[in-house]
Amino acid sequence: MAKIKGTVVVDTERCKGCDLCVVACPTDVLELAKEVNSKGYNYARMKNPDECIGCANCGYVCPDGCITIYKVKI
Amino acid sequence: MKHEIIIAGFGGQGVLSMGKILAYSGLMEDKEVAWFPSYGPEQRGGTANVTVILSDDKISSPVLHRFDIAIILNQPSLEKFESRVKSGGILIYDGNGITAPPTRKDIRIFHIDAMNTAVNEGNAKAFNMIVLGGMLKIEPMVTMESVMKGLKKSLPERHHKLLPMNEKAILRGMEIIEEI
Amino acid sequence: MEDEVKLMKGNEAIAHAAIRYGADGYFGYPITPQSEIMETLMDEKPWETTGMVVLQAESEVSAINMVYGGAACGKRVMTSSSSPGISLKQEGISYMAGAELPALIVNVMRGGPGLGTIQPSQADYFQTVKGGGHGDYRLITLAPASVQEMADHVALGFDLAFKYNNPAMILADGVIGQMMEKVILPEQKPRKTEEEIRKEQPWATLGKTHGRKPNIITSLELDPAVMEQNNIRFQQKYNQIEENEVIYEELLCDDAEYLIVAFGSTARISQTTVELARKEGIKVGLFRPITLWPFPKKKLKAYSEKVKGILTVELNAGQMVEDVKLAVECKIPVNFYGRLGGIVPTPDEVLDELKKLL
Amino acid sequence: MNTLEIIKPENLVYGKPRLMNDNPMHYCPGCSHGVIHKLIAEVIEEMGMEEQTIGIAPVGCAVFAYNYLDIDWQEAAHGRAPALATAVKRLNPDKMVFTYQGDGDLAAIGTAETIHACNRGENIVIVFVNNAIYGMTGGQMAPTTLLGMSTATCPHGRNVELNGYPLKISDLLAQLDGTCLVTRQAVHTAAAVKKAKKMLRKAFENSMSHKGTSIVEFVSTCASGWKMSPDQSNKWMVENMFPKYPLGDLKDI
Repeated sequence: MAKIKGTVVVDTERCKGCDLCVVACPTDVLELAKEVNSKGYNYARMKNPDECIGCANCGYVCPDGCITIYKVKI
Repeated sequence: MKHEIIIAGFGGQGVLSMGKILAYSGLMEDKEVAWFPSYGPEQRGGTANVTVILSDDKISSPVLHRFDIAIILNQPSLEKFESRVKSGGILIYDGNGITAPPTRKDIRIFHIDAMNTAVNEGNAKAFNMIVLGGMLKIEPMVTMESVMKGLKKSLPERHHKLLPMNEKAILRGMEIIEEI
Repeated sequence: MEDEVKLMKGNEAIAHAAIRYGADGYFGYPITPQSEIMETLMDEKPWETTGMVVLQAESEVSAINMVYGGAACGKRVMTSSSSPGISLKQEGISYMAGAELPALIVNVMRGGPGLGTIQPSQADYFQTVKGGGHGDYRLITLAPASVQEMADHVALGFDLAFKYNNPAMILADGVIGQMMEKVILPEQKPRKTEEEIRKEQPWATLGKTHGRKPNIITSLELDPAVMEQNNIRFQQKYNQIEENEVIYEELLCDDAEYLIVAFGSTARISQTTVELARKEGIKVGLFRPITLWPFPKKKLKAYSEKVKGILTVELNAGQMVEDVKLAVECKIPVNFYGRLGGIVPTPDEVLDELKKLL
Repeated sequence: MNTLEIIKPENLVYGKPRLMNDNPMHYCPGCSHGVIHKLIAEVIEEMGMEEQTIGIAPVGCAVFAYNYLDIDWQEAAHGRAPALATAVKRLNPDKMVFTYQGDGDLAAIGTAETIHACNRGENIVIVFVNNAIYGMTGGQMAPTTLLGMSTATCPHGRNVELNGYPLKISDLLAQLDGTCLVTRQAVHTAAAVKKAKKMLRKAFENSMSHKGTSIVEFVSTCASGWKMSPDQSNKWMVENMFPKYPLGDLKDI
């Protein structure tokens, strides 16, 4: 059975750490980093990359357009 | 040659359009012309007046204090303008609505029974053309041909059928004007 | 016949001249004594001939902002109003000055302040040449004194506005707007095509074509350092206009011992005053600024060496007289005569005032 | 298969629209404006209209919208965007013209311009961002502020006697014969975003087929003004804003 695997790339400098992507993710892939970017925001990053299904919900709700989503069928 | 004229009466009497036709007539003879109306919120009733200047030379001020000819169509206008006719000038008035006729001795005064004539002849709307005709009789500053051309210019196309009636009224005015 | 002599009101001349200039749009709101401008345009239906848009807006505020929108597209757009309506338009005029947009605004002045009267006045002189809206800006100001000039100043105003990317105003009054005189209208010019506008006004917002940066029309700049530079650039532009675009008319000034300085309708009235005075042997000339901003201050300064005194005649409580005094640097007496609230003086009245000065 | 192997152009699902440039947006974290900007960029891109589109920016938080989308823009005086758009569209009927306005710009100072542009049926799109507060000036009361909601100028909560009622201006605009589409959307979930985009596209298409004025209201959040986290703001919006401003099409003809 084909499995869908996705991944996200966060433009961490553009990210303002609003957390909306974290909330929107159905598979709990994302979190806000402890570290901050040059503007002082805790940017979003993947904590469970293996769980990503490439649904792009995070991207849709991201106000700053800093998330790019890819997916493949394996 | 220059004619500085004031036409004054109630709004709705055709004061402004009489002035307009006179101005257009001057235009037909390649004269310099100016037409400067009093303007206000009232379209009917109230007082209205218009200054018309016909001249062979360029016209300076359109705003004047003294006039060669005053055409007076109501009492308030008579009170306002009688004193502003140049000495030796002309005052023409329609007695209808005039309670205290003009008294100056140093000007020529004419009476024209235009309103009664217009009403009696079933043509109240041509009242102002009767008055215009009267003035042209006394002071033929433009030819009848120019007046008819001017009338045609100033009337919208849809009213051109009224031209003969207007011509008749002008000629009638020439008949009935009388010096006092 | 294109050069046919016509008889019309100043307001009507503005409308016809706008169509013939190839104006793209007129946006207005009725107010006495200038409503004939939009009435004439609506009657002429230029959208069926030249394609000119004519729209009655819901307010003067909206109308001037429609002008802003059209001007930002590089289009030849205009509005007209009278004093109270012009006050409402000051917001948009300031924004256009700030965004460096060309447009033509017509003010057929009436007496104020407030709702005032509908009779003629020149009391918006200060408002027009000293500011009006907020910020350091200048409005190119033309003062027509005849129906012919009402027509001619449409082209002049648009041309200057587009030469300097700055709004221009025709500052007339109820006399010039309402009177009828002979006028020869200019020949019909075609409206600019989009290609021409893109070439001549490369800043126009007509859609970002491939390869160029987005065009952004704005007067906003939060960085004070940049905003100061913008202002300096504006001032340089204004200096250029003052250097190059002054227009005035002189009547019998050559041998004059006295000058009457007047604009618009009062210049016409004063012209007769000069004629009457000359008959009495008084050597007086008429100096008529046609551009009120830029003001012909150099020329007037030159006259301060030649004449004994100046009488400024205005339909206000003394506004242009201040600029005349500044121009002559108080070297000669500058007197003022004006009527207020919609009263228009007669030539005789001005003559009496002139005689007091002698 | 590791992450790096997936990141290839052919596997792209979603990313920042091309028309949205790299300028960092000045909006606060979690602000709805960003998502709405993206949607506009996507729709213009998908319609292939980027060279034909003129946007009119408001006064308010979105005053700098022109810095973020690579199209031609005009910056309007406060509330006057529909007047500008009227002229732009009438002078250029083949262009796509939209205004982007907040609740103060559209429903307070610009009410006359809004209503009359809609009533004339100008063939423009009005994007209306309603977050019930003035963000730019620091959280003052908007015409759409809910009763009881506190802001800097109604610190004790909006009170009818003092401030009148929240203005449901989209309902009013739907009554006008000039409007062809009046819809109320939100962007708090991925599903809502997709639905909103569909209606936005319809609005832009209406403007090009000269059907009349289309208004897309976005019931939105203002995390800073509301003094909540972005996520809390979304929840508060669902609980408090949606009952007063229910999502859905008010008019679609």
